[in-house]
This record gives sequence, structure tokens and C-alpha cells, in this order.
Amino acid sequence: MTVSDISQRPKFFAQDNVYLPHIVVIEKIIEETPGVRTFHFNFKDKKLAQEFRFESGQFAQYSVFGVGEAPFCISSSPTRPDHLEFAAQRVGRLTNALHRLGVGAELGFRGPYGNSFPLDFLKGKNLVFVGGGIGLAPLRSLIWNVIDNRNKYNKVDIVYGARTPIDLCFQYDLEAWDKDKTVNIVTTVDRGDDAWKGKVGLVPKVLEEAAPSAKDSVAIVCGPPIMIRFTFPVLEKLGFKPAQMLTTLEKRMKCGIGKCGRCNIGNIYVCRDGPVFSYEQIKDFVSSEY
Amino acid sequence: MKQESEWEPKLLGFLCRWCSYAGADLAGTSRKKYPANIRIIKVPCSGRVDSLFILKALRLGFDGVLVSGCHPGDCHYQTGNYRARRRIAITKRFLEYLGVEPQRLQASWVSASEGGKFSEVVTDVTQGLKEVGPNQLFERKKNGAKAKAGSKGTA
Amino acid sequence: MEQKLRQEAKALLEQGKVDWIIGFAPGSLKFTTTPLITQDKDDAEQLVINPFITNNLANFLTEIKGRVGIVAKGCESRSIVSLIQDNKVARENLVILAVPCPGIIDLAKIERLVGKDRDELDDITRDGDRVSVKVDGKKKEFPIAQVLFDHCLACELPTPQEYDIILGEPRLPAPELKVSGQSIASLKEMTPAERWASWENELSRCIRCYACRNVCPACFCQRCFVEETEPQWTLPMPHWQDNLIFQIIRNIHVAGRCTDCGECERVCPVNIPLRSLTREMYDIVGELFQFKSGMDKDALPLMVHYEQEEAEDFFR
Amino acid sequence: MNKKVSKKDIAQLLKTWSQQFNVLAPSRDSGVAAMAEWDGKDTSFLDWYRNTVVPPKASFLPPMEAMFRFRKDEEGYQIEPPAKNGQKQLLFGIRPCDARAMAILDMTFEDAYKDPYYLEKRKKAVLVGLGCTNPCESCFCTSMGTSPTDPTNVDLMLIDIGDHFFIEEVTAKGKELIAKTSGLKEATKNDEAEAEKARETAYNKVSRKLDTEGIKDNLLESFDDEDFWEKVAAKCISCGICTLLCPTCYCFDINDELVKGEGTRFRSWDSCGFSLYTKMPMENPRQEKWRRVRQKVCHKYEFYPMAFDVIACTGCGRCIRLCPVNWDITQVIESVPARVKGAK
Repeated sequence: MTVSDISQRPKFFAQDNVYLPHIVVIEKIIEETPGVRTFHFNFKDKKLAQEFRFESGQFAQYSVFGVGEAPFCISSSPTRPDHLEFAAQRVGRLTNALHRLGVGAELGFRGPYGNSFPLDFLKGKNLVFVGGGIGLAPLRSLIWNVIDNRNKYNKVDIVYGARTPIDLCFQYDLEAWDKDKTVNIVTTVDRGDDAWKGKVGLVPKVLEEAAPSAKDSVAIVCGPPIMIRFTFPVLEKLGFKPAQMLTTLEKRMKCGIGKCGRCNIGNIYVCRDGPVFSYEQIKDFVSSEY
Repeated sequence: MKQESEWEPKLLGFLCRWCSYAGADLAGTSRKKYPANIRIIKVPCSGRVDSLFILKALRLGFDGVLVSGCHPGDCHYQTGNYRARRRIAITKRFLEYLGVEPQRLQASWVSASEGGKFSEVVTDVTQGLKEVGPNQLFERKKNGAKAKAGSKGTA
Repeated sequence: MEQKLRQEAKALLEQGKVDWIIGFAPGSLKFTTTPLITQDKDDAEQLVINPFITNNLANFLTEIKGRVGIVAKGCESRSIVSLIQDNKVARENLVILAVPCPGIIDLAKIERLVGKDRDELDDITRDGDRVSVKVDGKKKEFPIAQVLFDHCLACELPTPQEYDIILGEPRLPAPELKVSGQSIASLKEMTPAERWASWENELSRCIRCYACRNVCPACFCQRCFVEETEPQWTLPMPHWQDNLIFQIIRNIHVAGRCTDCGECERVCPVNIPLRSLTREMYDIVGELFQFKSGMDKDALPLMVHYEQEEAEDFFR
Repeated sequence: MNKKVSKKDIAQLLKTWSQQFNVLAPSRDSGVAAMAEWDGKDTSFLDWYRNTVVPPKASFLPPMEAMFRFRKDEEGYQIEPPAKNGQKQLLFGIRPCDARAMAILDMTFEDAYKDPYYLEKRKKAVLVGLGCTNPCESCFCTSMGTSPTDPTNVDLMLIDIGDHFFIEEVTAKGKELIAKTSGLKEATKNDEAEAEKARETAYNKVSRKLDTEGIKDNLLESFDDEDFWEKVAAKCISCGICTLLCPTCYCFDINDELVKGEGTRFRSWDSCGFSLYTKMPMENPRQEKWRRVRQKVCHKYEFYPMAFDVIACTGCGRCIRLCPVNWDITQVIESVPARVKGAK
């Protein structure tokens, strides 16, 4: 693998210094689950808001000034450009600070970085989305993208799971997709409660039961590493070839542009060469480094 | 620039909630006067005070730190203040060795009934800080005396 | 001594009395040794004892699982005892192979004395209390007090107190505190402001490699306070202010655990005189609490224990 | 025609160059050799200098560097980029191994997204190499595609020929500088022969050798050999000496500092050897020490060759001579299982 060609990507947004953030303003905050919030935001500079382009699957670096910076994927779809979204789980120093912010607060934003889902490759195919927990965030960008261009793609299956019913993110999306007759969605939880009517079971198991056909299909998987690790073998059992499985990875990142050196799996830098990969690309290293 | 005489030291006090904090309260309610230089953080026990708190306070620019707890033998948790005493003792001695003025780290035993003693301690500590002046420990520009040459001429 | 060590180590592994042997093997550079951590009885042949066994091997004990046979000089044995006090290792899992230590040669001192780097020297040999250095075909002799590490000159326990097998005749301590305490003494002659400025200057060179911390057997925290993010006590970057706070707190954390083995100062790539911090703390603890680290495995750790009346004088 | 300069005139030469450049030369602070601003007179380094402890990368990727400042006012956050420093650096006395390391660093910082901080300083700088006459025991440059007098990655190369330094003009930048420098002597045929002899002598003095043939594939094959990596990592103490002070290591960390409302974002050296380096809140892919050691070795000898077709090690030997436990990269590379098996 040689160094990634970035010339075809939407241009990253920066003055002449790729490390300088732009100021964005939080417009709306949605409490997805007790620990996860979605932030709707827009550029403070209206001109930038007009010029900004990105593709599903790309991520950006978000600053809470004085605390630091962290990468999150852009979870909204480029087909709905009136604002941008990202979702963050409260797990560390930066996300704690993020969750203390309210509407109107300013963040630093630089991006978009990384590659995106290969829309040309997906065109005309059956799509199987497999998501777990907050891992639905990058997938939903693509799912809305697909729904907004529905005639370009064939069958769409979504398998999504979380630990318990209250841990299901983007419930408004799940409801919308449930109503949408052109997509087929299965929602599952590891542990149900009295009100839970859906499936109970781990995502890989539910996927195996749903048994989507591998013919002319591409599976797109995103979730916690442990889920990803167990989902690939299930897909292989269902007849998916490594090239038919896509995933988007999360690693510790500081720079977002392949310089700072932390996010590699083998010779691949998740920030520069990813975050979207086919299983084919990473299978040599995935057992030991992810 | 403010005049020297106008400068007032900022003192950070870590006060045990069972004794010194109540002592400070008593000083207030019984109208004992003490300087307004002290900012107070209530801690569950003087044993809670980590040396890091002290260093962080100095790093953030406080001119001095006061740790105050129950008299030996009176700790609500039996031994917290004894442990605090060992810790503060080595911290104080070590900081003085490094070149921190002794006035910047002070400790006292003040019980809940010693409002008067609390006001005396704060007055005294504040006076001491006025004598040593503002804390510039972590602000100083690089002007250190050159240490004598060591080894490792090459890599 | 070396032969006996090899036999003992091999036997320990063969008889299944230990799972691991930790000792010293020849290093890849002149006058160096390297820690040998092995389960293979054949590796015992590589074990050496010479005037260059610098590392404090106790450092590896906390990460190794199983029973360990460990080569220990006096300072190592004290670190081991300190780890036992802290319940970090269990005495019954250890076989201590005691090396009565005549002191370790500080190559940096020799470099300064002869004006050559260590790799330019032909030979260094020790004969009793003289050390001769062969350089450019010529031989130069030095008394050991000039070439041993400062901490070796201050050594209070050349022969381990706590051991299972002893290799050679016990040695008695002969501290040369005046020589070893020179750098601290000259610091104490300065005014407080000069001292602080001197530390500012020294710590400005720090690159935060954390070798001082990672080489230290007493620094066994799972997560060091400098890497804590909530709250973030200091920034993980080489600001001299943060570097100094790191060293101050590190010294407070290892007070009563530090046995003055001098490793932190030896490994520092930018020559920060760290022993002038650790030794002073060692002396403070000794003076205030009559506590000597790593001497008695049944003693309580310094910060766990207290006396009713002590260190009162500065409390108001 | 090549030039030469008398050793006695080095101070004068540096003085001349100081008018145009910020001249950095080897210097010792408390015994620690590093490239530092030349004080205008001292050339004693010509006697003691073998190589620096702190690699010259520090002049382009400093241990700690402000990326920008930020401040909050009534209108929100204001970002203030660092003032462009017009100063041009001239590094006098860089060793060929470190110069090659700069070329290797360029690849990363030029790749895809350009790194403005590094490149700004790097592009304007002039590297004046000084050939080694006395390589260290730990040096193995001749096995890593360079040599004690290799001029490839510098603008000018100085070679010790006794009383003088023979000056090799390597790049256009170097030639231009020499053309503008007065007071240099013409080198004779004899000087040229002396220089050639010095090159050969120095080359032969590098005694440590490392066979790197096929190492990329050997490492790939041995990547999952956990036993091997655990053994290799056993004595490592996970400090940052070998990485922070490696001339080709570039990993960095980014942190914000906020003091009384004034904020600065810094980047600073970081090391893949640190246990928390890859730590995410929920997960740490390189929790175990052997994974980190593997990353360090493979990054230099496997991943970098895969991406840029060059091993990211120049044989400067710092990691060997500075290591607290004498962890020796050349021994590790020699013992990679796939090589021992006979793939070598």
C-alpha cells in the first residue's frame, strides 16, 4: 500500500494551515441515550457554511478550546446540508467538556478528513448495514444518503443493536426507517426490559438469523471493536467475501492527517487511509491490532 | 503596576470540615476579624490533602497554601491528620530545599471551637506572605544559574 | 562468584523452584551489561557479575508473574524489601541471589577524568580500591572514590540483608558521604531563589521521556498522575514548570520507597541531576521519621504508619 | 573547483553566515550535546563533537511548539496563528545519519496534507554537514544506506583533511552560499585525494553492521509471533528515550494550555513506547508492552518501507547508546524469526 491519494477528496477546510480550526456554533443538542448526545452545528462564518463539502464516512477534528481536540465522524448526510451533526459519547476528558456545553457554544472544527464510503462501488448493490451502539453514527450518514438517492441502490437491510433499549441511539431515525417501506430494519438489544418488543440478542447472532444474501451485496459494519471482530466471521459464513465487507474504524487520533503517528494498524493510518476500510485491507492486522 | 503596599496575597486554605472549617465559621459568627486574603476549600479531612493540591495551587498562582485539620488525637477518621502530618512535613521540607519560601506552605491544627485561633493563624500566615511577596515561582523567565557541566559529551 | 551464580540459577530453573531468572548478561557495548530475564536454563550461562551491573533489577518484579530467582545487589535487595512492604511482590515467590557489591563504576565519571568517551577506552579493571583505565595504550589509575557512582559511595547496605543464596563474602558498608553528597551540599549553599532558578534551568532540558520514572522500582503506579486527564494535574509536555512539578510529586510519591539506587540519574539522557532530589528526600525521611527504605520487610510503609508525636514543629 | 577552509577560520566562516542565518552549531548544556544557537565565537566543538544527544530534528520539530493561540472575547473565540518567523536556520555540523533522517522526516511531513510548522522551518534551512572522523561504537550508518561522510542529504559537506575542511558543494543552495562566501581557499588535487582517503578511513571505522536484506518481508511474516515479541520486549522499560531522541521519530501529542483566559495549543514530542499512547477511553489496542515494541520496530523497518520505500532508521546509534537497559535494535533485527529460519 502506498501513500493515500487525497486529491479526489472534498478539500479540507483550512486557511493555509491544516491545523487551524474554524469556529462552529452548536445549534441544537439531542440527548440520544444517557451518555450520548448529538450536536447539530454550523459554521459561524456563513460563507464557509455555503462552501463546505464532505462525503458520508468522513470525520473531522472538534476542539473544545482549553481542553483539547478529538475526532468524530460527521453523522449527518451530505444530502441534507442545512446543518452538520456529530454524536459523542461521554467517556473522557474532552467528551465530558463537550457534554457541559449548551446551544450557542462555540467549537473548533477542522476537516473533513479521511476517505468516505465508496458510493460508486455501492451503486446497484444490496446493502447490509450492521451497527452497534454509537457505531450507527457514521452509518446513518450513509443510510440517509442512500435513502435520498434510493433508486441508485438495490435492497437495504439494517441490523442495529445496543446493550439495552435505552442505549439505542437515533431512535427517531430507527422509527423513520421502520416506517420506510423501501428499507428493512431489525433492531436488537442484549438485554430487554418489560416494554421491549423487538429482538433480544447480540448483533452478530441476530445478523446470522436475518441471514441476508451475499449475492451482489455489500455489508457495512460499524460498532465497538468487539462487535466488529465477531461480525466479520458471521458475514464470511453467510458467503460475504472480504472485499464485500466495509467498516469504519475508530482509533486514538491527535492530528487527523497521518502525522502524529497513533492511529495505525500495521502500515495503514486510520485517519489518512481510512476510516473506511474493506475487511480485505485490514484482515492481516485485525486479529492482533484491533 | 500596583504599588507594593496595595498588593494583597492570595492564600488558599484546605480546611477539614469537622474542625477547622467549623472553626472558620465560628470566627465569622463571633465576629473575630481575619484577613479576606484566604479562599477556602472544604475537605473531608486534612488527610485528603494531596501534595498535588498544594503544587497545583502554587502553579495556578496562589501566594500561599494553608492546610488545617483537627488536633492530633481528634481526627474524625482516627488517623487522617497523622497521615496528613507526615505528608505535609515531607512536602514542606522538600519544597524548602528546592527553594520555595517556607511561608508559602503552612499548616495548623484548629478545632471547631477555636474561632480565635483560626483568625490568628490566617492573620499570621497572611502577614508572612506579605513579607515574602508575590508567588513568581512558576513565572520566572529562564535565568537560572548554569549548573556545572556533567558528562555525556557525545550522545 | 559468576560460576556459582550460573550453577545456582540453572539448578533453580531445572528443579522448578523458580519460573524466571532475572540477572545480568553482557551488554552489546563496551563496559555495559543488560538485564537478562529468562525461563530458559541454558541462558544461565550468560549471567555475569562485574563492576558494570548498573540496573536495578527489582524494577522488573512487578510485571512478571510466577516465582522469580533474582540477582540482587544491596540496593536491589532494599528495593525488593520495599516492594514486599507494599504488597507488590510476595517474599515466598522470590529466590534472592545476593551479590555482595563493592560498588558500581560510573562511566560518566571516568569519561570526565580521562577526557574520552566510554567507547574510546580500551579497558577498565578494578583491583581492590583502585581502578585502572587503559586508554590509547596508556594506563591510568584512580581510587574508587573517584569513579564509583555517588549513590554507591553513600551505600549503607552493600550486602543484601534479605536473601536466600549468597554469592561470595559479605561486605561491610563504608559510606563516603562527603564525596557523594557534594552536589546537594553545593545546592544548599545557594540562596533559595538561586536554588529554584537552578532547578528551573535543569528541568528546562527535560524531554519527558519518563526514563527516570520507568526505571524506578518504587514507581509502580498503574497510571502515573502526570498522565491523568481528569483532572489534568500537569500537561504531558516538556514545559519546565510541569517538568518540575512532575519531579516534585514523583519524589513525594516514592518517599520511603526510594532506596537511593541512583538509577533515575544514571538513565537521564539530558543529565538532570535527579539524585540531588531523591537523596535529599531520602535524608528528609530519615531525619524526620528515622525511616530507612527497604531495610525491614515487616515494617509498615512510611506513609501508612505514624507516631503520636513527630514532625510537629511547624504546625501552628 | 571545490573549496576548502582552514579549521582556524571556522569561527570567521560562521560569523559571516550569521549575518544571513540563524547559525546553529553543536554545543553542550550541562554536558548534553545539542544543536544550539552559535554564541559567536566558540568552535571548541570541533574537538569534542561526535554527535548530539538531542537530534537536529529538534530544530524543525521542537520538543514543544505553539501551534496557535486562542482567546475568547464578546464576539466568541478568536484564533491567532503563530507569527511567521522569517529567520532562516543554518545547521552547522549535522552528521550524515541525521541529515538522512531529515530527508526521511520530510516524506511524512510532505505527504498528503502538508505540515506547515515543520516545512516552514525546513524549507528555509541550510544544512552544512560535517563528516565523522570518529564514529561511535554504536553507529551502524554504513548498513543503513549512508556513511560517515555521505553528502547526499546536506547542502554542503565538510570533510576533515587535517588542518582544513574540504568543502563539497552538494545542492544549488549550497553552491550559492559558497559563491557568496569570501575568504575560502581553492582545494587542490591533493586535498581532493586527502578527502577521498578520509572518506574511506571513516567508512572503515564503522564496525557495527546490520544486514537489512529482506527485513520488510521477514517482519511481516513474523508479525504475529507473539513469543518472539514478548521475548524482545522483556527488558524494555517503556520509556521514551529511543523514540524521542530518534532522528526519524516524529510522533507528537497535541495539548491545550489555558492560563488566565489566554489559551495556547501546543504540540510536543510523544512516543509509541508509552503505555497510554494509543489509549482511548474504552479501549487500548497496544496495552501490552510487546505490542508497543513491535510497533516501534515494525514502523521503522516494515511500515515505513511499505509507504515510502525506505527504512526509517539511519544507524545513528542513539537508541543503543542511550538505552537504560541496553536494548539493541541491531540484535533485535538480527533475531527476527523469519530471518533466523533462513529467509536471510
